[in-house]
Amino acid sequence: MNIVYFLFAQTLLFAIPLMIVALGGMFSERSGVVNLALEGIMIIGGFSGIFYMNFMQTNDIMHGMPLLFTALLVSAAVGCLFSMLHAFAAVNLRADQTISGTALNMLGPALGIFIAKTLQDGQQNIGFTNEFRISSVPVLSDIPVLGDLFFKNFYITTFIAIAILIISYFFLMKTKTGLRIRSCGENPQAADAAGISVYKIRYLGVGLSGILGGMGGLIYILPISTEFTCSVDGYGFLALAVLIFGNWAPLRIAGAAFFFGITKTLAYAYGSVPFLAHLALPDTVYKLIPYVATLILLAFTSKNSAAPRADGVPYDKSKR
Amino acid sequence: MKNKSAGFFEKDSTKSVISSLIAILIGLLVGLVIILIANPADALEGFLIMLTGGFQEGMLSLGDVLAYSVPVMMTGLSIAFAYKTGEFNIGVPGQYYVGAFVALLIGVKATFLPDAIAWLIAIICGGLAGALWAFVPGILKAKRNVNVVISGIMMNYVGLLLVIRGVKTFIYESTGAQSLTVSTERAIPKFGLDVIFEGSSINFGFVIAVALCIVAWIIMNKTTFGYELKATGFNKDAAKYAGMNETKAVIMSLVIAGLFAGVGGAIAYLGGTGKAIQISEVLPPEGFNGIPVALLGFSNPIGCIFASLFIAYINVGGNYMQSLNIAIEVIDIIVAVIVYFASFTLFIKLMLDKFRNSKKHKTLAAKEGGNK
Amino acid sequence: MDYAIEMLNITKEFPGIKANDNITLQVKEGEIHALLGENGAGKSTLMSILFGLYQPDEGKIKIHGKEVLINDPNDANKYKIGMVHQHFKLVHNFTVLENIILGIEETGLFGKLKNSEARKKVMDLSQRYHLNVDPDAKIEDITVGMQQRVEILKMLFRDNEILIFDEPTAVLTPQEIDELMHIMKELISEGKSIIFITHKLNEIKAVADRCTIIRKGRYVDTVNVADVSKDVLSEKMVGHKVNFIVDKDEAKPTDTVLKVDGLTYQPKGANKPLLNNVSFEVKKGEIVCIAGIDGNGQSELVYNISGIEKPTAGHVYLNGQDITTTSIRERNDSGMAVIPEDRHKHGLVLDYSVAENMILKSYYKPEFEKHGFIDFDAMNAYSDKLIEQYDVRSGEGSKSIARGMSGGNQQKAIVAREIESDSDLLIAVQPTRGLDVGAIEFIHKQIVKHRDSEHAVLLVSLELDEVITVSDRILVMYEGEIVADVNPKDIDVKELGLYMAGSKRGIGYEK
Amino acid sequence: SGSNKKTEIALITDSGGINDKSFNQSAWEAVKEYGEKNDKGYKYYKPASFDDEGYKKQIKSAVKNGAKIVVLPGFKFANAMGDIQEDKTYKDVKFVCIDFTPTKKDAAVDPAENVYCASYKEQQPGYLAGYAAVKDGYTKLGFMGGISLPAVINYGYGYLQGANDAAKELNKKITVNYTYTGTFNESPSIKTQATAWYNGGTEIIFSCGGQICNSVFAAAEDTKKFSIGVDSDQKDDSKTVVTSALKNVKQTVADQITAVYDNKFKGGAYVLDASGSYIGLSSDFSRFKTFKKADYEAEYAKIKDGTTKILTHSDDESAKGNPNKTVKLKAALTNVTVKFEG
Ligand SMILES: Nc1ncnc2c1ncn2[C@@H]1O[C@H](COP(=O)(O)OP(=O)(O)OP(=O)(O)O)[C@@H](O)[C@H]1O
Ligand SMILES: Nc1ncnc2c1ncn2[C@@H]1O[C@H](COP(=O)(O)OP(=O)(O)OP(=O)(O)O)[C@@H](O)[C@H]1O
Ligand SMILES: [Mg+2]
Ligand SMILES: [Mg+2]
Repeated sequence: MNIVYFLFAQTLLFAIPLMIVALGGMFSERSGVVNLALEGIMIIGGFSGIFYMNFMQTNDIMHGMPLLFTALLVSAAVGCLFSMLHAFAAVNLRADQTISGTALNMLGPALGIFIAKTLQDGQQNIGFTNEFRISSVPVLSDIPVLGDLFFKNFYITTFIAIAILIISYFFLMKTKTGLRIRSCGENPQAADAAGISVYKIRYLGVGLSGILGGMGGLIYILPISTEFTCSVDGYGFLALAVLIFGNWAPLRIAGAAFFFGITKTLAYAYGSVPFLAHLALPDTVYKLIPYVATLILLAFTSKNSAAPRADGVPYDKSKR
Repeated sequence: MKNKSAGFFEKDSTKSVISSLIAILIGLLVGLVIILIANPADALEGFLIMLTGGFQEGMLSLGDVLAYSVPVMMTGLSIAFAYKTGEFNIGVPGQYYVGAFVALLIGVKATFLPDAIAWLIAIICGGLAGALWAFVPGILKAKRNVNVVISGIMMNYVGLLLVIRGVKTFIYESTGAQSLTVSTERAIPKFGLDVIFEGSSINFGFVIAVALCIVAWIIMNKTTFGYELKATGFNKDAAKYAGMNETKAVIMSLVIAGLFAGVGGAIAYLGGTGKAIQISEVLPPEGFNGIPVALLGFSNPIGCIFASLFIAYINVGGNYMQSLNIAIEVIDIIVAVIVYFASFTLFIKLMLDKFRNSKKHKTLAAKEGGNK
Repeated sequence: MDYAIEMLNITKEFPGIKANDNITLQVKEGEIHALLGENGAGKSTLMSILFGLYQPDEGKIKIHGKEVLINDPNDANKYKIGMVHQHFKLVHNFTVLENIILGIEETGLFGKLKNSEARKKVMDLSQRYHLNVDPDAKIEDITVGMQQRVEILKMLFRDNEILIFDEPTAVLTPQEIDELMHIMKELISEGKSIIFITHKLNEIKAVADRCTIIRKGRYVDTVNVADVSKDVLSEKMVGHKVNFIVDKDEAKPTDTVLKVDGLTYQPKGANKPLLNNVSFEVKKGEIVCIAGIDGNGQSELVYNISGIEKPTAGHVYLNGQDITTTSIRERNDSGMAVIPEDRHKHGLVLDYSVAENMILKSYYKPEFEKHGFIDFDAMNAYSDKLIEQYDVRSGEGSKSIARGMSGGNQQKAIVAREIESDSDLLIAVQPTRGLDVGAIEFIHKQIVKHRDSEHAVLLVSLELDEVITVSDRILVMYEGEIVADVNPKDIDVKELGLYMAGSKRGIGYEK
Repeated sequence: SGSNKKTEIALITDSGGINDKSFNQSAWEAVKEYGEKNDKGYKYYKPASFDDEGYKKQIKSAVKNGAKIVVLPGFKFANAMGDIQEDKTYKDVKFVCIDFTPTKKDAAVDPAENVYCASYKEQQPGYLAGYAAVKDGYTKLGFMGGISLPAVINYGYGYLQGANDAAKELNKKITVNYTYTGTFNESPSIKTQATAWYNGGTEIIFSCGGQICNSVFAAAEDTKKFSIGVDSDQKDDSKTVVTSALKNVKQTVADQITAVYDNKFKGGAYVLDASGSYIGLSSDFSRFKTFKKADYEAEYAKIKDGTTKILTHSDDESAKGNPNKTVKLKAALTNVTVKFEG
């Protein structure tokens, strides 16, 4: 049983940031703006959150949960601000969204490293102390099975992410604003004729991707390191893949993120799964599993992909 | 009203170039402002070094600019080529890397090949390896409708892991945990370029890269094959309806794009500069750096030549800027800003039109006023 | 006089064109006011201004005598103006109900949609006007006629008093048109006012009280419909007399060119065949028309003949050769030309120039290809010739990008390309859809000319007038089957409608 | 970065950068400390391309900018140094090479007199770490190397032999999980692998590869297990760090810079080991349960006088770092079972 808990916890490690960031991308793309910039947004979000954390910790101003929550807010705010660059280009100037997304992907790390180096005398890494892991919740952790799965040795960010998933689903599929976001991604002319401001909705969509992408950057780095090097190791692009894999729908995105998380976990923890360890294959084979499995799965599931119809198409009021 | 200069300024390509220049100008300005904020004392000197760095040491620096432009010229060309047919070839890093690996394998191990042609065969095989790598997303797209972005990302990691495995198995240099490197005898020859650009790392690969860009341009714009590819890129359904084989076009455009990326990898590692494939699980940055090149070059193969030269130029300049206290990441910021403003092309063109029209109106009004 | 709407001296300029030039439109309360004009005359533009989608450069709008500013559709809604757009404004993967409430949603806790009241209102309205819509059906699953009813419901749901119908009948069957007219009259009787745009003069005669005619963006006249004849209307519209009758001689069919034998087509996942054992022939020198209500298998029939889809059973022969499994390219090469139904999707590469589009199906032939390279001089010369011959109008001739041309001219370019390929068989699918009378006349002439020069023509059309005037033989399709083979001379529109609706089958086609 | 004075002390990084938690970082700390204390201009440079040509150009341009001392941390510079030292233009510049001696076309050559080359016997601190861990009661060990470089392999082999010798003394059987992560950067994957080990019973992991320690330490903290640091004393990076296997690059660089300014610099190839103060374990023994400083010193002495012999990478290069395929080593490990993942 222990191994199950362990694999579950590790799966979360990969799946949670991927899911949050992909959900962010979902809002942007469902509103009609392709967001290639997730990697850049994650980096700038992670950077600002860790930078803030570093400041608070080294100056002994704030610690623990309050620090974590405020840091998440900082990441979200900066991610949102950063994504506005993309929104402005994509919405107001009807720019090629691939280009402005790429620009942001370059700008994120460059800006982060530049600021870090300038302020820290050539040092680009920003350290932080991980004081956020909760080893067990009284009462709750005693619940059989669930207690071990969820309430021991976990990060509160896992629950935040699950809450975000539920809220995202509810927001996109059940609320008025969600309906409007979806209409702008499918048929902005129809939305416009219904009296909806396509521009505002798209700003909202991109802004949400900035908020979730920024938070995702921080959530990514917290459990796996003790410093931030202005890199998220391609997870922004993987999140993009998860978004496509998840067919732009919240629950399927969660499924895709978990699929990827599980295969990634098995690729690195095969040693503790007796069946896999027994195969005694070269580690490259295990490491290939997530990517090859995804490719194979995609080959069988892509026939009816549900990309939003107006995804990536600049909205021009005067175009019919 | 229709004089010659007006015609020139109305041409779409002219407007594109003007809007690119505006983007570059804005990028440089932003860069200057950032340096001024970060280090006012060194700012102007640093900025000047960056702008003139490509000539800092004369022909040597210039030769380096040309040499450094090659990998990104090829990865940029790869992205541009696929982009013209409607696909975003994000799988370039993987294609570049397998190309590099196969080329090195041949350069180092295929000793039965005479030195004089080993490099050429290695480049060709590197290109084919890249093509093979792009074939997978191509066929998955054509036959199973798999989004090229996601399959490209997956193939990048598959390529990376396999290349590392391959290096460890076949061409391992254990004291450095990297691949063996190609000896100078078997490296791409310089054919006198080292005399012109003394001391620089340039070799004949630069000529090959430029030639490939030109060939790509000709294929795109002059041949029936290019006509098919572009038609498919613009409108798959119409291409199919007109009897074109749109599946083949998608696969071919990606395969050719992969070939360019593979050749890029091959040239980069066959230069005899001691460049080796590292055993670290990080995708080669040249792959992603091709994206801005393609975008700055308007996905035009000839545009890629200039865009890659520009980026190489300010990177060389940026490297010299290290003598001052300015973090060289400012170069990346500048390039990012330029790419960002390059996305405004449409807007800048509209502005250009407006500006011209209002000038027209003004001159007209002035004339009428004069007549009264 | 009490006007519901007054649009006074409206001017609106688009880059390169004055779409509206000092147009005035006055609509009385409780009337159906027709708006007539050629393609591109500026009707849709004028209405979009009224609906708040565009802002006029000059002019003002009064509602019930009070001047108003309409900045966006929300304002229009405030003044109770509703619009059924020429190109429907529906979200394809939303339900009917979601489309109707979009923009004026009721919400409960946390912004959650509250649809129960809306659903009730929709059901009530649907019943009252006999619209028969299912609020939970997805738009992509319902017919075009049904989609239009959703658009009408959208207006009714918003309690609009001023209703704009922009070419609502272009996509409807005769029966559906009748129903629509009925609904419109009912709405008027409740005191609503309607602006009705159509190219079809008999529809105007049938329902409209008054009619405003515009031409090339300018106001021409407003008339009482009862006082003028169709001829006068059309003359005012195009500026000269129009000939509605297609001049053509008796057909003299000779050899069989196309033979369709037992064609059956059932795509994966469909629970019944979309084409069921279809057999017919088309001979040299005749125009055979496939008539039918939209969605009865006409598109699928063309896809199967032209090679886009592969049939489940049956055969297609061209000049006696079995081409059932050959590629599209081979079919073209062995003598098939197609004017596709959707000109933007299948007919043109909109980002190519006119010249490049002209060789879309022949670029690889020796005339245009030299050692793998395109002979641009030959291409341009050929294109210039066709442009001249078919009067394709565009800014820069062969060099113009197709996207920038008007629909009618895009269509002419396709017609030119396909007819000039000099293929034995020409398949023309709705070749005049949405075009004005002038353009229609021209295209019809070309098709007849093509027939007369020893070619076979298969025409697929939803327009009954076209079906009857152009064809030599009519095959009616209903639910994937041919249900009648009739001579246009022996039949009138009413009867054709019965075949099309499936309530009658022709001789030799009994069940 | 650095000061505004004329740059006399230059450091050139390889692709790792000055935050690599390894030789670049240690060397840079030495440069920086010296520069600040003695008011000398100092700076680090990042080459435009990471190949022999790129390194050479960067060395030249550093000298052009005024460098009198050039610090080159890492074996990547070997070929570049081989060419540079032949160039008489640079005969007045002093070079401090860490972890390598110059080569010409991959064949070793003697360093010139203006070139100081330090290499370390990493197997010795590795040995001490393994010995200490087992002596302290740990029976399930782990070794995570970054990339299978000779230096990393030597740490690992030493670690295994130290563990083995201690196990023999205690008459115990020990298991060691052993892998190279393939990168020097932190990542979720490494954390997962480390956590998997800890979960499978591993009690202590020797993290031997730059920034991968970020992930290994995070895993140790999560599972409340222990770790061993590398190169510099990492006890402040995580409470789980019991000790660190040291290779005092910082000290080396600092000594050589001082030597230059004191005119005592002397080129040549130097192998630094237990006989100097350049290798060992960290001086703080408080995180051990039972292992005492005295035990350590006894073991250290045995290494120093050569009683303890340690096999290294160069005893069987073809194994590419797989201890199970290294015949001699395999035979020597009587009390240790190595579970190799790779
Ligand atoms: N958004 C736009 N941008 C540029 N030109 C436009 C735009 N909308 C309409 N036009 C042009 O303005 C003119 C009037 O167009 P409009 O759609 O109002 O015509 P219409 O009378 O509705 O024609 P139809 O009968 O074909 O629907 C046409 O020439 C059209 O090409
Ligand atoms: N892709 C298409 N394929 C077939 N018919 C179309 C297509 N697009 C539009 N139409 C029909 O053509 C008619 C006019 O379309 P549109 O308003 O776009 O043309 P336009 O710009 O007014 O051109 P023109 O003035 O030459 O007719 C509409 O009634 C519509 O049903
Ligand atoms: Mg129109
Ligand atoms: Mg219209």
